[in-house]
Amino acid sequence: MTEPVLEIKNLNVDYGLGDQSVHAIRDVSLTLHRGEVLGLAGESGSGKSTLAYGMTRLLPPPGVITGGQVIYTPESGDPYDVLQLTDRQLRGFRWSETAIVFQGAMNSLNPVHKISTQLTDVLRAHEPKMSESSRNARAREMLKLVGIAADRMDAYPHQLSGGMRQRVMIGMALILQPQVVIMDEPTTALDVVMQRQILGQLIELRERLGFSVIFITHDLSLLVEFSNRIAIMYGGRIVEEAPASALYRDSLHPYSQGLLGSFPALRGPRRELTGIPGSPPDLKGMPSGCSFHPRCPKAFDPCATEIPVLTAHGDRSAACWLVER
Amino acid sequence: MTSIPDAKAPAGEVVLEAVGLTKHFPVRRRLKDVFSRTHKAVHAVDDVHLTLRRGQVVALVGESGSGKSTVARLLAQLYPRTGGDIRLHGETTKVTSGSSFRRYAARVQMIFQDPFASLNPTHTIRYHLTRPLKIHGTAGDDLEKSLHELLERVSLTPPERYLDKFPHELSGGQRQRVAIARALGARPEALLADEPVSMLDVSIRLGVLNLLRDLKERLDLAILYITHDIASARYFADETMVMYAGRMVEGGDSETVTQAPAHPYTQLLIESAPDPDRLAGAADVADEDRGNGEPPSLINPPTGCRFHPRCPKAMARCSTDEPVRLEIGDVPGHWAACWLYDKNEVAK
Amino acid sequence: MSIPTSSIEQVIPVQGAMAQPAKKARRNNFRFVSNKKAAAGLIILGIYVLLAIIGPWIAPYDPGARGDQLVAPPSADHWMGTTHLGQDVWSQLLVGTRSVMFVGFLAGIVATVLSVLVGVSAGYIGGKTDETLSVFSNVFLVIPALPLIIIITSVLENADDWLIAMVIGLTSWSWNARVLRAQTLSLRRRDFVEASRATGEKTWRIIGFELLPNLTAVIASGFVGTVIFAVLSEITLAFIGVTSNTTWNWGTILFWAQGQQALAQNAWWWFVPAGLAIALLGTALSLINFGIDEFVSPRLRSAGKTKIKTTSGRTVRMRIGFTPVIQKEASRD
Amino acid sequence: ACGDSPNANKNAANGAKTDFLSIGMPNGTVTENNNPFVGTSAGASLGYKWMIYEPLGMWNNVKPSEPPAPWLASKITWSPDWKTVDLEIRTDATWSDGQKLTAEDVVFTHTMIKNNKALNTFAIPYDTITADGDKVKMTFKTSQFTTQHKVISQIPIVPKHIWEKISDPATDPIKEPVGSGPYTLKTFSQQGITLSVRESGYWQPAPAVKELRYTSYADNNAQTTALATGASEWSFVFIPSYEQTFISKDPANYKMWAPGVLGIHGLYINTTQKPFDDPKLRQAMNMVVNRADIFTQAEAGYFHPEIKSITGLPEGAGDAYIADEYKGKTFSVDVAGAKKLLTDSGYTLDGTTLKDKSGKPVTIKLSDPAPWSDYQTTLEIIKSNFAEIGIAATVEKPNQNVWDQNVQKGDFGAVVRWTNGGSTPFDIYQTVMDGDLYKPLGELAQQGNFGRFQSPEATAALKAYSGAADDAARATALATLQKIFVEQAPMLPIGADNVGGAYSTKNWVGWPSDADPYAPLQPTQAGALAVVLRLKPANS
Amino acid sequence: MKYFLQRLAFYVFTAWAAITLNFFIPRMIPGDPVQALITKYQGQLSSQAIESLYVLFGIDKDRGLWSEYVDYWKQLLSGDLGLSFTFFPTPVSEILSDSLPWTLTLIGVTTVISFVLGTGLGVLAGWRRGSWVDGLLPVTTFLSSIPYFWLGIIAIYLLTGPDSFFPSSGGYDIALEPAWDQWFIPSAIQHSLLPALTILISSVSGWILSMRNMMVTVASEDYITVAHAKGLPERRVALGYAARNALLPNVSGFALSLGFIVGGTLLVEIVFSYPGVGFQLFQALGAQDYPLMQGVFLVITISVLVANLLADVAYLLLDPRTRKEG
Ligand SMILES: Nc1ncnc2c1ncn2[C@@H]1O[C@H](COP(=O)(O)OP(=O)(O)OP(=O)(O)O)[C@@H](O)[C@H]1O
Ligand SMILES: Nc1ncnc2c1ncn2[C@@H]1O[C@H](COP(=O)(O)OP(=O)(O)OP(=O)(O)O)[C@@H](O)[C@H]1O
Ligand SMILES: [Mg+2]
Ligand SMILES: [Mg+2]
Repeated sequence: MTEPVLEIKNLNVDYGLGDQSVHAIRDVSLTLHRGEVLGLAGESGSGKSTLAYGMTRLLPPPGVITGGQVIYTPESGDPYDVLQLTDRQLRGFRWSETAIVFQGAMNSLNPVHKISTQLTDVLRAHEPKMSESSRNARAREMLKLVGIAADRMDAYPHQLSGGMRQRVMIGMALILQPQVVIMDEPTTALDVVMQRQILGQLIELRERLGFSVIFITHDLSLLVEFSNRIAIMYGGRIVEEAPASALYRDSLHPYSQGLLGSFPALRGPRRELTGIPGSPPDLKGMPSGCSFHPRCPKAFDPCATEIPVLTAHGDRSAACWLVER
Repeated sequence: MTSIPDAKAPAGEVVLEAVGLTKHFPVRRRLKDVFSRTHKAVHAVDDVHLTLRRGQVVALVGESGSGKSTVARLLAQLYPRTGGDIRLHGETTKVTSGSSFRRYAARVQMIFQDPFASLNPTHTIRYHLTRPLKIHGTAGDDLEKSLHELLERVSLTPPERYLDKFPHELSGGQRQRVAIARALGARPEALLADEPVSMLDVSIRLGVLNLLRDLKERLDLAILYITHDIASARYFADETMVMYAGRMVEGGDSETVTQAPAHPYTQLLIESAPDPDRLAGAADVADEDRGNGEPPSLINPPTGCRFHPRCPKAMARCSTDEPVRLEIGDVPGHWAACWLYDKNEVAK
Repeated sequence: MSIPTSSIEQVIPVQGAMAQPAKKARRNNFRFVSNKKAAAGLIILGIYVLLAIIGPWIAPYDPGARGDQLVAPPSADHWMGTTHLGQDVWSQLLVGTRSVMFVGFLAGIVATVLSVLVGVSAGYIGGKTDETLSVFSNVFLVIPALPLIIIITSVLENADDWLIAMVIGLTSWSWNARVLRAQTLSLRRRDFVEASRATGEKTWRIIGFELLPNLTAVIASGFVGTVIFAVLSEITLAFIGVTSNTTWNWGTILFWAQGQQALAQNAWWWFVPAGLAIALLGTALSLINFGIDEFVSPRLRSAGKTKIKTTSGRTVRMRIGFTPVIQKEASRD
Repeated sequence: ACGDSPNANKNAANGAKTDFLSIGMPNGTVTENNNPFVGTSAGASLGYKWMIYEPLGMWNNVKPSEPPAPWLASKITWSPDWKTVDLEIRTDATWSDGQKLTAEDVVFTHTMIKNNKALNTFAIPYDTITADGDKVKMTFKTSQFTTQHKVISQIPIVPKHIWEKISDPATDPIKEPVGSGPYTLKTFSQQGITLSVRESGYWQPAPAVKELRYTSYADNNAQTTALATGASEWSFVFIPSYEQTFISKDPANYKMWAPGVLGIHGLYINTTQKPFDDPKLRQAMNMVVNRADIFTQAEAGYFHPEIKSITGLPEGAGDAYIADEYKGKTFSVDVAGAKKLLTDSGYTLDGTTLKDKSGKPVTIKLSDPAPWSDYQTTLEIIKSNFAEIGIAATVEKPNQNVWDQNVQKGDFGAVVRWTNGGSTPFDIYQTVMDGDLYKPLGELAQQGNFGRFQSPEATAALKAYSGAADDAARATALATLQKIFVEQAPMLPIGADNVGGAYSTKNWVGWPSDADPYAPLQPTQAGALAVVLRLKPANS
Repeated sequence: MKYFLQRLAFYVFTAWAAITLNFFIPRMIPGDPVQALITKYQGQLSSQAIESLYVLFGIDKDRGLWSEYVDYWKQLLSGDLGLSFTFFPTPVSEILSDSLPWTLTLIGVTTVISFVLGTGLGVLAGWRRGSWVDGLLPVTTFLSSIPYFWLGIIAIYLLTGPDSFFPSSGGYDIALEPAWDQWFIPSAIQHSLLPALTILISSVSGWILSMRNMMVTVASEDYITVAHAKGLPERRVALGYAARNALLPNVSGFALSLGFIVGGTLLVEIVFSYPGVGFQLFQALGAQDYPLMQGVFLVITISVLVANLLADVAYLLLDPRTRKEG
């Protein structure tokens, strides 16, 4: 495995403080290696987005990071904790080291500015010495990279289709050649056809440019196909982490198994769909012990009382008492 | 050249039938259009044939904007149709409002995509369920009993726990169950489910789909299941129809359509679906040329086959002649609207 | 008169912030009252309403009765001093409350009913009806209301409170109608309306039972806005002497005070209280509207909290784009 | 407006010589119109037309019985029947464009008015107008005894050589007025008009005030403020508590003088309404009206000088006309007397309610437009006065048009309103009692007799007065009128019109006063010219 | 463009409606201008003048409504608004052209300042919640609830006086003549300060509030988070992204509240005796001067319409989405 580029250590995120607060991310540790695609899956509300925003300090109020470290190792230079950066440093860090592609491209683009403006904006902020013409040239280059004709430079977001907008966002994310690209459900709003096109393009670009990707979705089958490693989240914790193929073939955590069993497969023999009984937990009234135990078909004694810790088993790890056995 | 107007009827009585159903939404005329004669329209649905049978699920699959919801709303008679026919038990029906509409609604009910939006936030579950019961004839002492029955039927037990709650107090899956219960309250014969699970979480989708299947079996309902997830159609529907840009392009037994797609569009759709068995990185983006395929404009739809601008196998005639339904040899009832399967072409 | 602030904000919920709130509407019913601003506004308004009812009975003097002390400053006998005729200003204020509240509320009701009729039917029925009604209300919207009201009232023979309230109500519904139309349009597209139609509900029932309950906040906010406008208009009309009403209201007090150049005589007690009474009433109504706005738009509500205290007593300021980081002494497990 | 700052002499108060006088009126905005015959012109509404154009004779409203002093006419002789007047026009007057003023100009002016109904605002029944050298002879169809001051002193004389070229003298704005007066128009703006003194050619010694600055203030408040700050040195405006809001700001210099004239304000009672058709009731009402209260509380202690004489004639101006019978008889509040009078004539006082002969409670509606706050206050006072004899009054404030209409139609209970004014008591009594002006209820009585008072005796006496050939006949007619007015009380007189003003002696002295009432002190009166000519710098 | 044409058609229609309304209003008013003039002078003008005034004003009561309406349009189209009665025989158009610039400048400048200032403060308040601007909110709410005229009168009482910098009334120093010179302009500005200030005080809070609320709403949009994620300077995010978008609904709000503003300034003009159209309307009302009344109402309405049109154009320019083809 290559060296880590981003290490999340014991990250905790709350929404609000005091009695009303919700503990959305609980002690999450996760390592992203250089050049890999790390998938992050889980049901709605499991904290995937919160984690993604949290590590870049982009959580909207009343989100508060209540502990942990996010160690970033630049391509050359010493590692540093992103959470300790001053505002100024943080602004410099953003986009040039880590870029984010959000779920809704329509909402991610400012409706009143041309896409060229929004592309060159970044360059103006991060590379102030760059000349106007070279900024434009670079923006045009990025558009070409994601397969959009340069003559769409002066279009406004509403003049582009959903797929094109999403591609503009990807192009924008890569414009500063960041080390890490975080993608929060970048394709859920799109058609399967479009989804495949865009993801295919992204993977190809990753191979060319060598950045790492954190890929968030709740579509596990998509992740299995596109990522190197997968982390499964449940109730604000990582419950399992493993290489994609290993997870697909033989997941350790019952939750992962349930998730995999919820997807009807298009190809191959018709499998029995198991699904997961019950409904996702409420963060305000988290069950004691393993938060999955009320829904877990394999729950047993310790599950209800003791919180399982994520422990490594070779190149994979899981937080489940079953596995501890 | 064999053209079959209808798939061969499998077992089950026909409940609802769409024949050549067409819907064009007029485009708002602009000032400069005042002098031109042409009336522009969105060709949302064109010449759709569909048969719902008792105890069967028909899936309608297609990308966003292909006209799936419009078909459902037309069938529910929420929109007046531009052309074609809707037959309920073989009888042509055209209702817009009043008691005839209510009689129709008692037999054909619809479930909406978004369980968050389809329940009125200001009313309790009790109100939501009482209304169809009252409108469609259950009143008096039976009411409470019927309410309980409804909730039990959708597995919201015990009913008392749910009756006086407001929609926001329920989870997504529970809400969709309430929506289903409301539709059942009218004791319909046909249920039109417009993407009933696409807004739900993966882990609870299955529950709702299983419920629908269960209802189909127990109440002998005819169900139209609209989805953009072709994989779920394979698992859930007996028959699958694929729509593209307002037209049906392929139909047949679900397993056949998903495993041996005939129409290039269906093939593309299935190829694009995530496949965990493909390995990471190995995902090759084979058909770059297919890449920029954007769905066509429905105001000026492409001539001939509407898919031809994106079709890798397009032939000259595809851009001029509108394809008709052609039977595919493999399985009975499997058809595609594609010139590739015209005997003359095959012969070539 | 001032721009009814609330009416400008009404634009906001239309932008779609409405989508969420409705979801939570019920749960927060009590939250509305527990909203500090709304509660303060309601309390003040309650006092005014009370005074409107009992004012004439508890007034120590007949507001028109002449007394011996002319233009006397506040004293034990006359809490707010007297006028040039020795009338008791405090009594005038008390008695005047009723007329102000009456006109404000009646005009508010008239305008609200009209705006609901026009706005909701335009939004729901659509088509030609919508276009006609929209143009109609837009015309009313663009024609400046106050000059129009002034001109119309000056035409009227004997404008009593009823008539004034009607004139104000009939000329000031258009803004709310517009807002309601936009809201109705967005609601109409929501599935629950379609769903109830599919269930077989009648049109009037859909409007009355499906749409209106979801519009209550907007209607209430429009009502409050119109009340503010009506109160200010009524007072303005009385002040500039356009209306001929014989009943006392705060505008009448100001009219007399101004006619007698109260301030030039340093008789501030004659001029100031009525103005403050208006301002306070306006503030109360505005506060209620803030409450409604925050109730309707959860973003605004959470926007209230900008600083939070940690357990260790440190305050942390919320900032968009820079999530605060609080490193706990001992990390949790 | 280049060159020196127009403000240069603003600081004159600090010791330097002041050469201008600021005159203000609370008339709102004005438009550029200097036509002396149009009442709506700026010249008329602010009064500066009299500084530019002069009358034939100068009449002192404060002493109406005195004949007009010679002005452009050096001699004015009326025939005994008051149907002919012989004028001698002075020969030393010139127009401000240098041309001589002649008798032709006088004939031209009056002929123009005679031939132009729109200009004949006094409805003067001209017959012939001829000139003979410096002499002018005018004859009239009726006796001009009661209107002589209008002919002589209210009609400005305009230059023929300019006006004969004007196509419509009634609507021409006369942007560059040429007159015989001591001032010429210097600048005009919406808010302020400046007149500067003529370099030469004025037939009298040039006035000391070099410049007159007229300002039209938006309303009474603004005018009062201007007076208080000294921005305005002379004005005619209603100032509530003038002692406090005006005089006290500079007691040494700020003065107020408000002499009454022959024109009054009073409560017109609708004599067609029962039981107010009963003179006894009206008399009783007359006895309880507290005129002193009204004077101090409603009229700020000066604006409408209190009417003391029961004949309704103002103090000072009216003194000369009071019949012997009523000399010294003044109003006094007499509630007991009124009650007695009422009970004697068949009314009953039931607790606090007066019941008429048929046993119905007596109630009355008082009304006046809302914006007239002094009238409103008056009504409030009257209301409480009436309450003392058991009459329940309500005060209504219809808007002005409605009120106007109703008063003319006779659709009212009682209103405070004015009478016409003039050089004799005739105008007062005519407005109230003239049977010739009587109109049935519902028809518009535009000129007077709003209360529908019907007394053939009074009508005859009015005719006799205006047409009388000698003073004795006039005295008899007047005595009759006064008797009817007093005994029948068709209108309850309250206050007189005043032709006074507020002024400041800080820069200019020589104003008329009680001690020397040489002219009215109202800037819009023709007499204002006489005042300006008498002013002298204060520090000289 | 289509949008623009549509709006234009609407404005034409509204103008027609307003003008027609305008035509009918005075016809419902009882009484006549001659009597009103007599009444205005309360005895200073003898009632003998009535006859001559009728002749002078040329009042002719017996004409068909329709032919009057047609004539009215003919007159209007030739720019003739008739002659004022109070200022007879000055044409109404002349009075309006004298007073309109004052109103336009006072309302125009203060409205724009109020809008800009309020919007600016609103941006601050919405962006930096909890800053000092938030403290301003309750105060401005209270101030905006005060009737304009009351505030104006109190301001006159407290701030003007013999030695005060602020004049209590008028549009310029009365010793001056209107001209574009070094004395008149400063004087006009000096005279407009207090009226402007009261308008500002009572109207600014509306803008602050609506802008603040819009900012709060917009600040949670995804594109704002993206802008932050892009590491753009805060100013750029706040202004170029958040404020720019939050401004849009405010611009249309701005247009629509112009009518209210005009109503309000009318009173300020009355209180400060400002020589604008509002004051003229007030005078015309008192004097039954219906040609003038009609003229003023017409001018006010048309100006509001034009301002609305301008705001529409501004919206068109600011929001690319409305510029969509066709
Ligand atoms: N502003 C907020 N205030 C309180 N709780 C919040 C807030 N935002 C998110 N949460 C809670 O934090 C939890 C994690 O939310 P998050 O958005 O990270 O989930 P997610 O995994 O991204 O879900 P999805 O798949 O729906 O995007 C959820 O339970 C949510 O309810
Ligand atoms: N009321 C309407 N007026 C005009 N056009 C409409 C209307 N409703 C739908 N359309 C158009 O008809 C086409 C089909 O829409 P429809 O909603 O049926 O698609 P869909 O397949 O249900 O899409 P999705 O998967 O996004 O729900 C679309 O192009 C849409 O824009
Ligand atoms: Mg998420
Ligand atoms: Mg759909």
